[in-house]
Amino acid sequence: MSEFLTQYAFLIVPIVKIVILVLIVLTVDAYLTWLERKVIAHIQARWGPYRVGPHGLLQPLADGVKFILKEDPLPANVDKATYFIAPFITLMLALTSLAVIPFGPQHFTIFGYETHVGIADVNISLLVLFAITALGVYGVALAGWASNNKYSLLGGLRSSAQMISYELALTLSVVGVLLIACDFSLRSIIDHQENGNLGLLGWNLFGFSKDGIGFTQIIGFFCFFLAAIAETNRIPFDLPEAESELVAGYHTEYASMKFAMFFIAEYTSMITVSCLATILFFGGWLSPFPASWTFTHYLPSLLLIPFGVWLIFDGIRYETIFGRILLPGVGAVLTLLGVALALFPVVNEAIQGPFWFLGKVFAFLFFYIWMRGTLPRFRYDQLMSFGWKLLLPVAIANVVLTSAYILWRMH
Amino acid sequence: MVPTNYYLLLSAILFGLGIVAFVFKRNIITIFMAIELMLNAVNLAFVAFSQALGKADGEVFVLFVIVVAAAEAAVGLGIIIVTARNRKSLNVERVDLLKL
Amino acid sequence: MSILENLWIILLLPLLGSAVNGLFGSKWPNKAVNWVALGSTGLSFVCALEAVREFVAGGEQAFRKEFVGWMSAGSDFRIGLDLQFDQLTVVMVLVVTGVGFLIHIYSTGYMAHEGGYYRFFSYLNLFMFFMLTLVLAANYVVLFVGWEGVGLCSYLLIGFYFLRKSATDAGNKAFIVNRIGDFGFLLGMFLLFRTFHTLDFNGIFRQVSLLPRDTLGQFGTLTVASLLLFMGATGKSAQIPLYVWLPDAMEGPTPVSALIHAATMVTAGVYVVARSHVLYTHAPSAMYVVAVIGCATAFFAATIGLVQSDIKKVLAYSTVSQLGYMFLACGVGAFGAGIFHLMTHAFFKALLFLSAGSVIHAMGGEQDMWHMGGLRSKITVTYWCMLFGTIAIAGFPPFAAFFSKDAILFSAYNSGSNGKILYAVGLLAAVLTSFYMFRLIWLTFYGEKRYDEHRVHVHESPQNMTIPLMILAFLSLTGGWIALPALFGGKDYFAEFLSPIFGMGEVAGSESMQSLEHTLSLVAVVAATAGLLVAWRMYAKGAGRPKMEGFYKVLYNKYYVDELYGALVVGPLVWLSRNVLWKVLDDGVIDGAVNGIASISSAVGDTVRHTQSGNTRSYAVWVLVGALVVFAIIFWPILHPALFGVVR
Amino acid sequence: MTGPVIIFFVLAALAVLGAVSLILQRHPIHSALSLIVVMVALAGLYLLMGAEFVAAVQIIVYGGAIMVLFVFVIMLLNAGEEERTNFSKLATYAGIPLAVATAGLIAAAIVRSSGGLSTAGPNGALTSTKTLSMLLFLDFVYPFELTSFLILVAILGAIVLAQREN
Repeated sequence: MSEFLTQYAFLIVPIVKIVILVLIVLTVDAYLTWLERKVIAHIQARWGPYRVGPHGLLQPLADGVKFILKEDPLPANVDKATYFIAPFITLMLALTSLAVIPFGPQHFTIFGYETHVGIADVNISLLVLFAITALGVYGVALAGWASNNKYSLLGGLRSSAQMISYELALTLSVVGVLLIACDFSLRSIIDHQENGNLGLLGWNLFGFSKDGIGFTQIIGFFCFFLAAIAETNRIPFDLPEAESELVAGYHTEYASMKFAMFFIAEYTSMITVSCLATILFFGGWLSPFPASWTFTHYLPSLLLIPFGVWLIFDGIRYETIFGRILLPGVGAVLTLLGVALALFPVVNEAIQGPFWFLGKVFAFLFFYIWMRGTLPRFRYDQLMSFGWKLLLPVAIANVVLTSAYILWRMH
Repeated sequence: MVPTNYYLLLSAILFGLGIVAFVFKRNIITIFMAIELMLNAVNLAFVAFSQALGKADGEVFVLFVIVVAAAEAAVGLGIIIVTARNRKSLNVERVDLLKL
Repeated sequence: MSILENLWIILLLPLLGSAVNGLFGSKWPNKAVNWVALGSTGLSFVCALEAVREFVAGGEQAFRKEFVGWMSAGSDFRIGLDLQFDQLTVVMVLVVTGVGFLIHIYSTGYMAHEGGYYRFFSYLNLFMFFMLTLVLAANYVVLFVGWEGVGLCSYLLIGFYFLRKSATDAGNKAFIVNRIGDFGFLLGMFLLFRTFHTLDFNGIFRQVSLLPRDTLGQFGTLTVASLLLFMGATGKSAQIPLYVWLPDAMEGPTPVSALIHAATMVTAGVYVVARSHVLYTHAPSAMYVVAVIGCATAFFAATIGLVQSDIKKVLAYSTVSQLGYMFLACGVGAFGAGIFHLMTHAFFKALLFLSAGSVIHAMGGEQDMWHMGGLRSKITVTYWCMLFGTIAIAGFPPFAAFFSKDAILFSAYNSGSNGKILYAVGLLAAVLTSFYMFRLIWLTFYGEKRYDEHRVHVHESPQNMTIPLMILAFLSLTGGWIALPALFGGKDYFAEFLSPIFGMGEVAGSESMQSLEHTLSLVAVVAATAGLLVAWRMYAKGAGRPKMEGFYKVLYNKYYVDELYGALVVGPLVWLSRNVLWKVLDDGVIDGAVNGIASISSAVGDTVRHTQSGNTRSYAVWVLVGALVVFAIIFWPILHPALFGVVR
Repeated sequence: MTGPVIIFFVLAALAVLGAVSLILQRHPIHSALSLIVVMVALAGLYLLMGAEFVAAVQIIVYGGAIMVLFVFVIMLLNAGEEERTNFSKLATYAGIPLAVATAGLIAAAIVRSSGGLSTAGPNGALTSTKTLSMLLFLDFVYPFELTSFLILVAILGAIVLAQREN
């Protein structure tokens, strides 16, 4: 048995990792929707989902069931093959892009197969990522075209134009980072940002570093983030699916599971982009504090325990019975987890990287939602001129500045 | 180890298919794609050679080819758009006057 | 710097003047044009004098220099801009520049009221340039350049009043007739080159002098070459049969007639014959032909001159006949005498023409002598100059022509078996000459007025016209005295001066010859007097215009030679050109070829155009074919075993 | 039959199929999709040979930009199925043989002339992006600059062509 495992570990382990990752990501997507609703609701002084489960925590579940159970009508004379392929392409690409993202620093060995946190560790992972993102257009464009509906077509056209336009800015904004890191591998980009006691100043965002070759990438970051939002068709760049103008844009004609695929893909790509931003500009899993401040390693516990405790006390006074049972339970689990971390340093050390990583990603996701709650939508021409006339030049300027500075430092 | 010849033969086949497409498609855009296909075949040969000879020059040439292809696509598609506007048809056999 | 070392200056000055006047003169006032024209000619005259001084100072060594290489082909064909300077050249250059300068001065007065003033002087200077090229040339090609150049200038100047059809016609006639002569000249040059592999004077003459002489009546290469050259000479110097252009050439302004058609250009033929005397002396038959033609022309032209009513025509025919004298001289081997007469003739004929010009100027453009008369009192200076010229040409001592003509006749008399005949004809011509010249005098200056006083206001010409006249009159009086001692047993300085070139003629200073010469000159004088008396008898008491009949009419119409040529040569030529060259050759062959090519290509295109269907897919296939061929060519070396393998 | 060879054949088959379907498909969009498949397959082959940067560029530029442009234009012009006209007799009859002949010629040339190459073929050694960039920016810098001019010209040309005259 074991030798079988050792023999085919190179096959088994990745598969297992993939399955796990996909499950996690899907769950996160689901609860991202919940979070989004909640946040926006509160921004708009509403309660948001409240009925299904305590604080509407089971709402995603209900949505999922609804998606599955809904009828899936096929519009008249659509281009069948394309119509079916499009959502798959979108979802597949969205998920694939996660494959190259490293979530933690650790390397560990299972059945003699040496692996790490994350699916694949390619040494051109950034390029791969961009490649996949580049292909992402087709899903949208084809969906829009295939479903034989003028609104969809317009949505498709818009999105393809938009994506091409912003891809340039996206790619160029990263060049600064590449110039500093001299490597396409995300992992080594992160490592390059580790500058011991400099802490968060060592991140590309601020661009301090031991060897002095580094330049603040704030400009690059903003270009990147804006372009990324456009790439993911999120507000304020969600013209492909502008309800007020195009019903629902390219996925007007899609229902139930196919629609869900687009939906999931969108949120997944949000996650991907957030991860990317984290890695490129915010030092990935690196702690913002100087390495010497070891006490900061207890931050997870310090967050978990109070939250857990609060959850317990808050949950006891919940309306429904179910709530009164569930919430304190969760609270207790979190509290115990925090305590455990505090007690077992090994686990604590192991958790540090993923903790910071996920923390930063969460922050970005929250920012996404926040923007959606805040900003109005661009007009199409504004969108284009913004992409071509502002983002692109600024990104180029960033490249020039960075390279000039680095040259100056090297000589 | 895959022998270089495999790659070269594949590129030859693709090139031939490209030619066939180039001659037999009537839609201007598709003909354009045929050209791209041929370019790709050539690129494959380039990379194969450069790998076989252990020199990276071939790959640099591939980059150049891609750049040129991009430029070509930009201009060509522009032309196609104009043609389609004026001729109301994408069929090359219907566009047989030496003026737009 | 010595002029001799830079002979080209003498050439260049007139060319410069011509260029300047021709390019900018149109905007300038006449004065400026005068300055340029006279300045350039005058300077070149001065340079010529200086060159002569150096030449004499240098012990009269013939100077020769190639200034710039021109063209070369094959092994031995090398032509450079070679100029030379020897005794013969001295005479010619002085005559050309000197007389030329005087005539320039004269022209400033004569042409003052004409249009195209700058054009006239530009042409005139250009002529000077070419004429000097001609006389300075050291090989036949450069000489030919000058030869053609003066032809061109003569054409331009004859047709100076190009609004008059007669003028342009005369110009064309001169040009075309000269072409015939030039054709012969060219052939002669080719033959010479083919024989001697050089066209350089010295080169040819050195080789020729080694060859044996042809005997009389034998036509060897030398003879043929000489005759061909002489054909050119007849053209340029208006000898039978090509003299017809010269009388018509009088259409040009009178100074032109004086300079080109009397003094300088027409003597070019004589110059060439004299220059190539080595050839001629080796070709007696050619010499004989020259002598005969010269003699014939002298007499023939004189007869025509007898009855002409146009004052310039008379002078024109007299020119022809005088040229005949010169050729006669050359023909009988007295080249020195020929050149001598050339010089004196240049003086008095220029004088006569200019005086005639002055008369015409006075008469307000009237040229018919029958409308003149009694001008003596009105234009005294002109009258005296004219009289000097007439006496000179008539050959009364001590005027110039007496000596030169005397020398010619003398050497003609002494030349071979037929010498007596030549002499007799020459003498007759002399009689006629003095007759028609004095006829001219009487008709013009004596008798009652035959013009309307109220229309024509007769007036003496301005100074800038009369002064050159006087100078020339002086020259035509004294021009011959250089040979004076020869008459009294002394030696002929002129002949001696030229002897390095021609060698002393057979004129030995023996007693018998001495006496013979005296008698002959006496006879000449008597003959001239006879002509004078006859003229006095007929015209002194002003006779009216005679009626046209019989021989008079024939003479008046110049023996109908022009009509003859018209019928024999021009007519057929025109017919041939129109009906064969134009209708058949041009329309049929040439145009046919062109149109044929056009139709062929259109037919080809008609068939080929089907490949250009405009169908992109077809084009694609063509591209494919091309690619296939290219691949085949590129891959052939590695492929053909493979293909054969497939085949096998 | 080692791993790489299997992968090669899979990808090669994919590429050829894509090319064939590019020819057979009647609708431009489908042809475009087939072509994308070919390109992705080729990218895979590049990776297999170890030319990872080229592979990435292949997908990013060809797949992500050029082909998107094609699809975009197809949508813009709303191109329908192509009509199979046969006005060109030449293409109809001479096309196939000539194409086959050309391909065959090249193939034959390759087969014959492979002596010079290492028959072992690409050893999958990675061409590091550094090497590539060194070549590109040192040895081939002038061609590189020229291409930039080319791009500029292309952009201008495209704009001039595509703008509606008014």
